[in-house]
Amino acid sequence: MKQTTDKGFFMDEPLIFERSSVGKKGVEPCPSDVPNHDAASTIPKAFLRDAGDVLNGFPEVSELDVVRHYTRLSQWNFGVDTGFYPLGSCTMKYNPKVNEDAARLSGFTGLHPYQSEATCQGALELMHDLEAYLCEISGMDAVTLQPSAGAHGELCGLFMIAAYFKDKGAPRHKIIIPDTAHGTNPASSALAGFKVVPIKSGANGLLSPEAVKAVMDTDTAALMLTNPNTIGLFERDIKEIARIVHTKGGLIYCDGANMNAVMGLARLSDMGVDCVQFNLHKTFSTPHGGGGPGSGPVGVVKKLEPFLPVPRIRKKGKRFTLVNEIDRPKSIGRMKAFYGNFSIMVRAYAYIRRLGAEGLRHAATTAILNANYIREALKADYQLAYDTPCMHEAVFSDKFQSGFGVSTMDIAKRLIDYGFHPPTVYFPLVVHGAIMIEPTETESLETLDAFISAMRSIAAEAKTEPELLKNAPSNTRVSRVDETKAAREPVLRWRP
Amino acid sequence: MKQTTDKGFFMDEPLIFERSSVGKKGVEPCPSDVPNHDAASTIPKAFLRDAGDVLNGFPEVSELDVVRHYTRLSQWNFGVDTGFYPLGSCTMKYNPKVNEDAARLSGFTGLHPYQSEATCQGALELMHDLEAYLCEISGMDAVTLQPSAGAHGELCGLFMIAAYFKDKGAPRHKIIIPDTAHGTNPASSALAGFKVVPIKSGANGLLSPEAVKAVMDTDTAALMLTNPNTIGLFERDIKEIARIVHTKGGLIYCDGANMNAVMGLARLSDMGVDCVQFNLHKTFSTPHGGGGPGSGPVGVVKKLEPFLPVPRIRKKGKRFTLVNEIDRPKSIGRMKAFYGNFSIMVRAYAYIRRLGAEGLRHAATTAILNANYIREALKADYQLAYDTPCMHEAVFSDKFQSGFGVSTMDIAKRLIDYGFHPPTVYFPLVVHGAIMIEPTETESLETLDAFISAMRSIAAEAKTEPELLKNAPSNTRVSRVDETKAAREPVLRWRP
Amino acid sequence: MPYVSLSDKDVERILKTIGLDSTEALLGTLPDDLRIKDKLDLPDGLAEQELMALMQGMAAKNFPVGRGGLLSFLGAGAYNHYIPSTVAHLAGRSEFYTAYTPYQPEISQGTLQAIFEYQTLVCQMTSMDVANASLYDGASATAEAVLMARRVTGRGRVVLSGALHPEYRRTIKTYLNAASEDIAEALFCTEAGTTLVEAAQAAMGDEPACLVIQHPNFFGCLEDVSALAEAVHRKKGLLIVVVTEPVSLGLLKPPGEAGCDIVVGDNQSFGNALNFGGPYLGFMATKTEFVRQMPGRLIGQTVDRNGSRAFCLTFSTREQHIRRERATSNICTNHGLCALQAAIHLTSLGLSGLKALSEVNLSKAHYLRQRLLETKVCHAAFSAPLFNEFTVRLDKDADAVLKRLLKKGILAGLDLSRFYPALTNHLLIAATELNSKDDIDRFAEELSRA
Amino acid sequence: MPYVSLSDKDVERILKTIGLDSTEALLGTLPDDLRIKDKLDLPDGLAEQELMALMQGMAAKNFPVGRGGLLSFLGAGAYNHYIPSTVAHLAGRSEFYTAYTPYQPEISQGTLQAIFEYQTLVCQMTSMDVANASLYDGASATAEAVLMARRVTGRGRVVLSGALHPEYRRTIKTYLNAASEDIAEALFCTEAGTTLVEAAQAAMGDEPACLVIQHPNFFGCLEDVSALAEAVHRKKGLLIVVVTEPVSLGLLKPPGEAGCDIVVGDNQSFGNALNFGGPYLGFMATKTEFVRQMPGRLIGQTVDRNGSRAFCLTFSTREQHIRRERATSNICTNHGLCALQAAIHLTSLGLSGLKALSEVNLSKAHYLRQRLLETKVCHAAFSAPLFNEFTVRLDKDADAVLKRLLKKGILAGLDLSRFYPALTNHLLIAATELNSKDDIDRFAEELSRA
Ligand SMILES: Cc1ncc(COP(=O)(O)O)c(C=O)c1O
Ligand SMILES: Cc1ncc(COP(=O)(O)O)c(C=O)c1O
Repeated sequence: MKQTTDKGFFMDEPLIFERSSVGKKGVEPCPSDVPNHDAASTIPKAFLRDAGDVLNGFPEVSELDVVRHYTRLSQWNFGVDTGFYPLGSCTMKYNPKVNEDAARLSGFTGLHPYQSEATCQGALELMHDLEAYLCEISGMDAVTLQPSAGAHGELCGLFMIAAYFKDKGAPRHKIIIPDTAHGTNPASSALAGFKVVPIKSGANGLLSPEAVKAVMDTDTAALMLTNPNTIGLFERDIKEIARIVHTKGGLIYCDGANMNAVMGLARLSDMGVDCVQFNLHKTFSTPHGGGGPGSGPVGVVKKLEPFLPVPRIRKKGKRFTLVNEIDRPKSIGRMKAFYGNFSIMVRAYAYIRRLGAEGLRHAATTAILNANYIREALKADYQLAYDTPCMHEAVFSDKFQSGFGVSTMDIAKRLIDYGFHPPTVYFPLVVHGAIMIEPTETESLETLDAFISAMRSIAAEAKTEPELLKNAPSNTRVSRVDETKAAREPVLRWRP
Repeated sequence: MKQTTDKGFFMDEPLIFERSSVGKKGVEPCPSDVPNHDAASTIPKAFLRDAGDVLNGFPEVSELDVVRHYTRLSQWNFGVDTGFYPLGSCTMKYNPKVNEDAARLSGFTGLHPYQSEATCQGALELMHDLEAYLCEISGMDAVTLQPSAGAHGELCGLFMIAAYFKDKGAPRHKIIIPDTAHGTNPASSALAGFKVVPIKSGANGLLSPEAVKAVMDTDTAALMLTNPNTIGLFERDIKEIARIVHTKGGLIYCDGANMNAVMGLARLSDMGVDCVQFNLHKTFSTPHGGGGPGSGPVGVVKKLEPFLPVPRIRKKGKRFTLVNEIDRPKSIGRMKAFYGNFSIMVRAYAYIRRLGAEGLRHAATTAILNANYIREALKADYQLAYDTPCMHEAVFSDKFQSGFGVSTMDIAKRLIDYGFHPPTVYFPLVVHGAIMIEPTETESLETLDAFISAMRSIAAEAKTEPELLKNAPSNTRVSRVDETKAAREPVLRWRP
Repeated sequence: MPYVSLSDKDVERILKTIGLDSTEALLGTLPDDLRIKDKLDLPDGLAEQELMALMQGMAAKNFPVGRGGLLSFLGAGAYNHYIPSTVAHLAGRSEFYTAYTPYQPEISQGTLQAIFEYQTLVCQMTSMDVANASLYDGASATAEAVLMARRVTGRGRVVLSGALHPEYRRTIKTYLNAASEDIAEALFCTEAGTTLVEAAQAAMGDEPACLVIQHPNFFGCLEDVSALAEAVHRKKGLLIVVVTEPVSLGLLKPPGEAGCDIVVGDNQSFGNALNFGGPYLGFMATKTEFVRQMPGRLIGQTVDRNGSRAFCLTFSTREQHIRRERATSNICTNHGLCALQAAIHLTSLGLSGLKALSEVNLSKAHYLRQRLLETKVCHAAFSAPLFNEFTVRLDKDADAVLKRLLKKGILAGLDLSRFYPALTNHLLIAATELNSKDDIDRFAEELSRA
Repeated sequence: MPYVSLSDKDVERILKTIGLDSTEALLGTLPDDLRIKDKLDLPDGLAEQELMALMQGMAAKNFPVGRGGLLSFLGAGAYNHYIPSTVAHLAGRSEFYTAYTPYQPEISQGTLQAIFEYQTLVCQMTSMDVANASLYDGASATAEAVLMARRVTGRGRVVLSGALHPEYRRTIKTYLNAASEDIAEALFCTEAGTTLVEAAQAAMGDEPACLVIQHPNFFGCLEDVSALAEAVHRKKGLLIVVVTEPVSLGLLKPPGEAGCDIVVGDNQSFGNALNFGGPYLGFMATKTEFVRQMPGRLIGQTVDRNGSRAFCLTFSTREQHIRRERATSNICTNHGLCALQAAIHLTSLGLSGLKALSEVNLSKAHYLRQRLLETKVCHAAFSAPLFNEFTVRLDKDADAVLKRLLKKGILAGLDLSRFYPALTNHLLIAATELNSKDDIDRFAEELSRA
């Protein structure tokens, strides 16, 4: 079975503001059943909008206008439900529908964050148990669910690490980060007040104990690595590296974005990791929402536990309760208001309960299986970045193709013509024209085969018909988008 | 604003059976928590499937396979949410989302039809009140909600009419039906055991009292008409016609499919109608579901009331209860098991409550307004079937175009290229190459204008580039479909 | 006004185009004496928020089956099965549910392919050659099958098993009343609970159009389909098998392999909630030779102008819009979305899932039956084998028992005296995968106390 | 195993291709001493049906706000508004929610156009030049705004109004802790309930980076934004206005017209359910001149190769994936779907709907306040004008009153002593369009009895 795309028509659709017409009404709110309060009677005129103010062109459209607008827009989008989405590092696995149903239960959606604990025991229990599951999966001693995304989790972890050294009376100022790291790693480190010390990965794509040893010192708070790393390789020497860092009193922060490859197979605690964030919107199957919301819980070993953000959830007998800063004097405080992205936690909780230990292990194993299948099948046509079996993703370079004047971007765009979302491109930075393919465990062999066949065709086209690639995509609603113009002549909003 | 379509790609997708691969599993049911019962221990082997029976190629696919399959299929479809759907006689108005939410409340979906009355008072109240609203709207004395669709309602009404005459001891055998009638009218009449007596509408598209008088006799059970009729015209002489029929002891059946044009403006009872079916999936905004389910309640005047199907809902004090055949000896019995398409009733009920009397009237008025706008705007380019102001739909013929070798079908298919669902075509049969346009009240003026502009362009193309029409649609996933081959070489199922 | 997309300005522009100065003038086409002078007497319109509160209030007056609601052991033609989450998500895609019947195949390939697949799934489960797109429900589908059998055989006499769902029988009688009431009933064996072959034979007379049986029958008993097929075939009539619980088809020999000519029934069990009795999903499958006498929509495979595979409605010369009073049926709008939902449920289950589901239902019903019989408060009413439904005879007053159990939140079954006056204190009881062992044990315990 | 699409046969074929004979061999890349020898200690996996029952059970242990649940007058940064049905139906389209951040614009125009429109809606409501795609929530957005103000001004001192949401203040402190804790607090006037201009001025010192105020503030009081703007502008610092209840923007003068430099806040009120505190919708809008210091994703309009309008992520040189440790923020995944939901809610309301909603909220809160004050059990705590939230002082013990009202199913408000020890027996109380007159009257009655 070959995956192809067919011609089809998309409905054209203007901006909602261009659909607007004076006096049209949509879903009007419920009329008031209490006496009307005249704003001007209690609020100074200067605090109020001018009468007749039309909010700068705020839309006036009908309910059907709205429905058609967003229905049509949605059809211009490609999601996991549309097709294969091998976006490396993003773990675009199937987002189970049952999790969506669970998250929409009114017993969850209708909870106010400040309602009394007695009235939200189910929610607290769910959070408490989810923390416990993440501890079990990672081997960490404690978990906070507060951060909103992976980067937020990194920041939270780094704040704790800073606080830990400050608390010891010996603040440290540096974080070692390998050159393969995701951009959020150095950015989070800087935001947390650290100086970033870059370190090169070896020719085999791995971090060497020697390289770490060479830069590790007593002003270094932590080494921040990703395992499996962003090349899809397991850091074999992680235990030794951790020993080196620990010897100098430093800590190991692991970017847990790639946890999908190890859950149920290996525990971060055994590797010497002290702090890790989980990306629930990757490993634990919650959808990405076209750019969030995600959730980035952080796991820590015992010595970092006092620094976790507040509130903490405690089980006292059969009751669940929230512990605040008064009882947690070393806490870094808060990463945000309230308790984190609860509805994302519901989905992750549901996922873990559906799979159980065996299911998680099986998912990780299958993710590795699928990635190695792609790696093997494509290595004749695309240059492997590193010639070792991979974990959950396979990284290629554009070396075989660049000679034909064809770039990684061209390959990526051409894949769209074949009906596939492109892989992650140009990341990690250490690989020339990187093509990072993460198939995940939820894809069928038929899909993998169709993707492989498309990639092979594209490799052939690169030689014989490079124009096909350069003009790609050719069957989408818009052709290649001019991103330079967007930055040079910024239009960041509609204006009347 | 001009409505256009854009190029876009659809994902190709085989039959689900072609996606199947041995051993793949989808959503496995919940494992049993009771002792396994070996079928062969109580059921004769001859009653059981053979071991290893694979049900003739029954699919074996994963959950993600299923999700992608139907997601992709859906994208090949055009619905009201996609765009303008001026399918005459079908009243393709906006299907409010809130009605879908209401119909999905577990307090409705979870009711078993045989649970005791005390446990489903809300459902019975809703049905009781919906009957009352439909009575009020139509002026009928009683309504049954049992029939599943318009045609089912017609049949139910005709059964009652037959029973009525039988009960009087003077069975009648004929039904008069105008030539403009929908196909279900004669088909239902035949199914109910009647002989159909066709009658011609006049040159003005209307039924004349004289024509009715000429065929009406004492063996005629009823005249079955549609008002507004299928040409979109109001039968001005309906009162006189009813008088003629009633004088001979006959009844008036009104096909209520076009009720959208008169709700809140005129009552069928005042016109002399004795029996009418409502198409909740047209007038009362419930979605069509790509071919149902609908709901076809039937309203009757007092003399037909004893014949309504059972059960009937009665309010006794504050309780609602079901009355069965024992207490309704003249009932025709049942049109189906249970009580009708309840979840469709929920939607219609919600619609009526949302709009109220004023909203219904406003909807009808706006539907007429929109239809007349289209009628006026297109009459220079397409020949009006009848030159009188219309009600909710405007009917044109292909006379202006047929000279260019272009058919109504070509015009219809070309509209697809412009992003519109075609109108109803070749119905009513009395109009040559009929093009029947029903815009409904929910469309915006911008949409009507875009449609008008497309129709005008097509009229121009018909003269100058008829090939454009004949080759249309040109931008859909499949080009014009060979319906003749489908009938000549029938393939009605997939086979392994 | 809700759902109307014109502003006042738009209305003005339209009126100007038409050449009228008010909407009142527009309504001039309506004879004045027919106009409603005042407003309809209906409750005032509601804002969406108010409407939703109203609807939640109406729903809250009910006690639905399921978590937090009633524990149900009711079946009798409406089964409480778990619907996979995929069904609502996918059938809830608006391109599917806001479309009309797929008259324009070029922009309806989604519905068309899905229903073509559904037709195939029905054929696969029943082992028949061809299935239609859908009919309203099991009862009306059975009535249509009887009419079809009359057309095929050119005969009038119709024999209905007494163990066919009483509301199905009532529906058939209503449908036939207008034409010819040549209907006879074949008694069931009060010991076995199944249709008596001899009784059926006797009722058929010499020239039966068809014999209609239900399998599993209304009492939950499995019929000897082959034996009954032989009996009616000997007289050149057709055998119509009605399946109200199609989950059984994962386990039972398909009707097509047991000599059946037309299989009809209700596929509500797949993908369609209880919904207080509707919409459900009438289905019909038959042999190729009878297809032109079949009622309802049929989707066929064909090609487009480029030779690509495509689907469209076909055999419409059978239908009302072409054939008018000579059509095989008057059906137009059918139950397409219900069929889509069933298809999604079935494909989500897949081969192994369907079989497993069938087995779980069998096991649950047998466990339930055993537990109930152990209470000694009730006794097996019939001896025939069963699938997921069965009949018991109570020593006590059925009505009182049902009421007492309802107080405990249990819908204990259907009092059969409602339809069979002779079967006093008989309950028809079903179990599905949604009845847990704990639920069943609780039922048994409460019954023993009732 | 759930969600995995390979059959055993498929696994075999893959292994063969890779040249391995077992999946165990495949795991050889993992050092042996790091492998988990036995299974994780987690509950066993569940069938979908079991999972759904479990989740319903967990949900049923809560007492949510709404019909059949609790009657809530809680606000304090999380507001209970009616979400139009369009929101879930449209944002629930899987092409939206199963997509990643729109890195590939050619197949992400849906998300891109929708968020571009959302950015515009935020600008329109706030009267600012430019808004970003989203941030996590109001608190972290405020922290980001403070960091941004420091970058823009090159200064350190940050002054927070004491009437800024305490959890927002705590978040800012956490964010600044690592860098520099040069934070001061500006007291609020205990009589008016608003930020004291003089206190703010004093706290600023000579070179403030910014003054952060909330409007309406945490006590529900309206601040004199222009006066505070003037005060901070006089010292060449920036004014950051935090809006936690953006429904107020339908009625109140937009911050952009009152001299604000950066508006941040939470748009949860639009299209996002309470959800026990998240995900909510951090937003940020500012002036064109500051855009390059702004954190977060920005969607820009551009053209494709054929010159057609198209949208894409832009100004990414501000971001972590390009700029790494020199990025304006570390944010990557943001709250895109929440922004989509807000946009659908806002466009569904439209201009007249937003204004009407704002007015209804104002009226409800004033009616509620009047009814409560009439009970004489509580008194107005502050004199400043309010929008839909206000503070009262109880004559009785707040905790006891809250508990007694909870027994009646009423969440009466937030006990402010939780955050302000001095404000003993003060309750922060909100009303929205979801609190009916009857609800309000019942609250007042129960309060008078409590
Ligand atoms: C390796 C890695 N680390 C960190 C992140 C950041 O996670 P988030 O986008 O949830 O903030 C990502 C996500 O793209 C990632 O791939
Ligand atoms: C005028 C008219 N009458 C009757 C019907 C039949 O209604 P249904 O399709 O609901 O059976 C229709 C529907 O197409 C119609 O347009």
